[in-house]
Amino acid sequence: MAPEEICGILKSEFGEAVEDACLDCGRPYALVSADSWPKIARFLRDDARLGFNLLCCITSLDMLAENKLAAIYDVCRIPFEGKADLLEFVHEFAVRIEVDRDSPSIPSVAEIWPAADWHEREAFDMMGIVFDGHPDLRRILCPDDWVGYPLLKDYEFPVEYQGIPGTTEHELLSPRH
Amino acid sequence: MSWIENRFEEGVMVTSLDWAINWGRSSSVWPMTFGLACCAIEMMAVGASRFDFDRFGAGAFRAAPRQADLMIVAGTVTYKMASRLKRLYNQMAEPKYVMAMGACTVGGGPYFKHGYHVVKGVDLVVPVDVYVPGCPPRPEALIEGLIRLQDKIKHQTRAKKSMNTFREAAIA
Amino acid sequence: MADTVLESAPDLLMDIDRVEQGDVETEELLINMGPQHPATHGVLRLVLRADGEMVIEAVPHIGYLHRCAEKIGENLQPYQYIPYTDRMDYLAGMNNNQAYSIAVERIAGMEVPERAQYLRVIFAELNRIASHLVAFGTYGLDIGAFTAFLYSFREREMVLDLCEAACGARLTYSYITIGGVHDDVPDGWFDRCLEFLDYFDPKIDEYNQLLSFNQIFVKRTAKVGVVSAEDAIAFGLTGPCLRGSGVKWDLRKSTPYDGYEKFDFDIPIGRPGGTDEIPHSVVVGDSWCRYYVRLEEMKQSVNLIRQAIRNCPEGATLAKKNKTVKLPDDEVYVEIENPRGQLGFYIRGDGSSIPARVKARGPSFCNLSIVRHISNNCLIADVAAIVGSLDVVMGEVDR
Amino acid sequence: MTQFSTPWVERNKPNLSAIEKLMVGVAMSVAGLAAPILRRFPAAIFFGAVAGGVVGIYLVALLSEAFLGEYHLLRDILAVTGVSLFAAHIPLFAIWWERKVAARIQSRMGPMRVGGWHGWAQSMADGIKLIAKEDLVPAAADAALFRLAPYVTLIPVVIAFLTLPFGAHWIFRNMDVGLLVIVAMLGVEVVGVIMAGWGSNSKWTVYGAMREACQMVSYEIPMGISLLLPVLTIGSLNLVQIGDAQAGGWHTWLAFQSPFMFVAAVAYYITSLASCKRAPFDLPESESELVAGFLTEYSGIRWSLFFFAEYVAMYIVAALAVVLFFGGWSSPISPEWIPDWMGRFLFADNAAARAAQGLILGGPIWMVVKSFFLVFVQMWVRWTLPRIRIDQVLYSCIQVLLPLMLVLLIGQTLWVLWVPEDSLLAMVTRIALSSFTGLAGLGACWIIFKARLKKRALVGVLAVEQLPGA
Repeated sequence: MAPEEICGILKSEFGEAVEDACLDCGRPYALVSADSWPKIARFLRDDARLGFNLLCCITSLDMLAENKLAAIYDVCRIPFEGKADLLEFVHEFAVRIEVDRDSPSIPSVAEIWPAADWHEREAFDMMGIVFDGHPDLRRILCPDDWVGYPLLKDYEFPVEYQGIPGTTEHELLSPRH
Repeated sequence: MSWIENRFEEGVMVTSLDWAINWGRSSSVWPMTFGLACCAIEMMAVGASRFDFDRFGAGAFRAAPRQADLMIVAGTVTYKMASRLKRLYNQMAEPKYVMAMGACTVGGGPYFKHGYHVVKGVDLVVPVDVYVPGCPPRPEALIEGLIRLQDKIKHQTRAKKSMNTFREAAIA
Repeated sequence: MADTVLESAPDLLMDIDRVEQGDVETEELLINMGPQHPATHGVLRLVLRADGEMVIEAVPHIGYLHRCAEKIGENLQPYQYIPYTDRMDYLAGMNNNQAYSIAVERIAGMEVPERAQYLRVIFAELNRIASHLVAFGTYGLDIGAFTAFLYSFREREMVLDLCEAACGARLTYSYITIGGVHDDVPDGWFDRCLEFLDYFDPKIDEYNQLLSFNQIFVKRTAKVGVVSAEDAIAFGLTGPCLRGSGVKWDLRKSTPYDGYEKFDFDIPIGRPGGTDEIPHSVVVGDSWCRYYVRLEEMKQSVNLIRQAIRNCPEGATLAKKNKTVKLPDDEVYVEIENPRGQLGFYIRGDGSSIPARVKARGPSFCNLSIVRHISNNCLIADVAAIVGSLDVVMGEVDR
Repeated sequence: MTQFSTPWVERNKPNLSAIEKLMVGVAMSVAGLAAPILRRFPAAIFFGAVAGGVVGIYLVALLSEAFLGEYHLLRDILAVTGVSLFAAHIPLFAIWWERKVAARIQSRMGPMRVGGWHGWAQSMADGIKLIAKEDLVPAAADAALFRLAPYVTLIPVVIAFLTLPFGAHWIFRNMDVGLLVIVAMLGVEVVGVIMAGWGSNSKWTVYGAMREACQMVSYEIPMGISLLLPVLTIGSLNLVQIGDAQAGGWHTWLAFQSPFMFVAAVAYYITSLASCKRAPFDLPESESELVAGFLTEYSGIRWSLFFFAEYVAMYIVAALAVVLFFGGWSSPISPEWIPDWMGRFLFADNAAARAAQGLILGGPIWMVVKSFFLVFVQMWVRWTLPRIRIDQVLYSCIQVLLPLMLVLLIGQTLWVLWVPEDSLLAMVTRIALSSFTGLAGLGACWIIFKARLKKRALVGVLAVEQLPGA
């Protein structure tokens, strides 16, 4: 199924909630509002025409110039149990959600796709996006006492962590006066 | 240090004892299975058929730190791992040796500049005996590192050390 | 999952029922498995909640090898970033190079010469063999068969020799690069490769005799860690872990890249016990299936390399010798079939030569997330079997 | 001139009296003469000492038997010295051997450097290192249990040697309950393991100890029953009597006497693997699951004592299998097959003839060789098979082996009752089973021989030689 069709189905079903779409991008996506995202996600998974059963990836994006954070959900459909020819059912799509950089919060879809569990934790760890309703939203890669969200564009590197210096460059360790 | 270290006054002739113990220690350096990243694969290759660490008596990879003599830090040490690394080092029984394998453990390697979560050299965490550079080092380099370590062990002494012994070593 | 475990360890479950009736007072035990543990394949940490030998819950903790690959990606030019992709999934450097190169080629609109595509397929498949060999060997190690590990490394060294002849590196190749491959292969390399394939093909049957059909091995892995097809897709499992659950899904077939559509190969999937040579106690989606899919994939890879060598055309191997590539203000997400599953690269350009965002979707990251779900009510020894059968590489989980 | 002074301080010359000077001089000259030889020919000296010790013990034993028959104390001292020396050398040899066997199975070389020829001194280097290593007792451990456990493990297996015969007269105490003593001592060994696991106060070690306890209660019963079969056939618990009953050549070995005995021999071997914690039953120290099992917290000399115990126990269970099922110290050659011209010399009553008898008809050498062959099979199994899970160990021991052993016991009882030793059925069984085993052994030898010839084809050219240009 082509991205235009998928986007058409979403627009006809949810109307205003689908704010924008980019279909001639390198990767076609639909921009949806954060509030209606769980509904859309459930529709994407359960609808017979779409049936996106695999959540490939959640990419978090820092748009510093627009003061926004974005999360991009890549979904795709895997046919199984030999329902049809392999290539016929293949389609993939991306959904993009943009939130305010100061208070980033997106509803969690870990209930809908269990794969989202760790992806959302990673996005929280790296960018600080809070996923409401996530069962266990903790840091996943960095230690629990880590300061800051490393993949933000304005992140400052740590000078030391638990007594281990963050660099061995002489000038930075003992600045000249 | 273990129970036998520093039992003898300086000048007591312990060369034969030293020779025997150094021979034992250098001939049976048991590494700990402590693979962190890419270098761990090369460390496994060194233990495997073609390179065969066991030829040098160092093939008995021990999983428990208590029985290991050599900690080959094979791979990038991160801040999250650093405390565990230190703990494992403290759990090892004396005498213990550390080999920094690969560029990351020698000094941060390719992750030096932008790696906010990477320790810039394992010698910031535990003392290192032998550095083996490379990314990852070839198995031959690791074997060379082991032979260097064996040389180092062979020059240890059980007698109490003073500055003089260090001076002698420096001149020799 | 409980009923499948019931079949694998009936006696112990009966004991637990008795205990719950108040016969004996027991306490749960929290065990910290890892980050330094022989069965955790690097620096995975599992916190087990155990009742005696039974594991009630196994919670994976990751991040002990978080090497900031994504931060580095948005600070370096694409050509400079290629070596870092090697170090993500360090057992399959070629495939990682390929994924990133394809992503950059898509966003920058570059064409790859045909010979380069064939060489990419050859090296990607060689690396797949090398990676699956490590998976096979270390899985034997997890189950307690030491010798399989040595055999697999013996053959892996030969693959590494072939890669070394082409690019000079054993593990971190950076051979497949943006716009093709770095250099052409040396003279006589194809003959060497064919010689290796002739030697290697019968070795896979030897591995099967040694380990796959060993009764103890089958007893240890069959019906352990069963993942249904629905669960596998819901948790985002890909690669051999997904195919082990009986789903016929392979990006090389469904969305071919680098000319995979020109090759003729099968997708091995997990099959129930009793069919063909599969042992009777095996069910689709258990650890044994996931393991055996890898062995069958090695045969397919041998087949693919033979075809590629037969049909490889002459010509250029690199599109252009330009060391900077301008990335337009666009974004692209590319997934390819890595030995462990679908490795995805998201790249966003902003018109300069340095990408604004690089995101890698590690297949092991998703594969590992199912551990908590499938290692309930199994034995401690089964946790090692389950984690081993998922074949995670921590470099890619933590990136 | 000061800049030419040595940068180190001269050692003080000691002030010695004349007699002290003389003593130091003698000591220095002896050391000066001995040290170069010691360093240059360590292998020759070591093997010379071992060979000399063996020959010496053999000679003294012969002499003491001939001249000092009355003096039991002297004989006992000699025997204990010999047995403990032998027990001490088993691990020294077997650990090195195991590393070499493992290496050859895995197409490696194994230890090659230490001591020269094929790393023969590897275990000695390991031993010296382990003795000089820190003896670490964890702060949270139960120090008394922790320190005691290695000895509780080691001493019983050494005690088991006291009733283990090496030959009809080569036994320290020929007791009527010899078999029971050995089985009991092997059982006590387990207590040490459990003490070690509990005393270490670590979760992994407790798991190792509990697994050992589970394993012990499951394998000890089938093992005990399998030992009953030869006992009820011969009618004695005395190991010398059991061994002597099989001295009539290859076909008179107990394992070939009835189908029940043959199966019992195999079953005993399987349970003996479980008894000395060898793969595939090495659950108490399973490396991929429990780090190092009950040994996790041990370091240095105490850890090596556990290994001593393990390897000695390996030898003991193998030797027990040899005595009970595989002819003990007798060779496969029956005395009846010796031709007259040879028998005239062989059965003469002098020292040379007795030595020749020991070589041809049976003696301690045969016992040791056969036992080490079974130890070799244990190693072979270890480096081939994966590890069984704990519930499968319990299942196989209690639900498979135990009923099987009971059936075998009843079957053997009836066989002894109803089938006389010289009946046709007994003869046919004996010949069939012994020739089957013999042919299997010859076949294995043939495969090994062919494999050596076809090394390149089997392992592959690429594994044997490097590629051209590689």
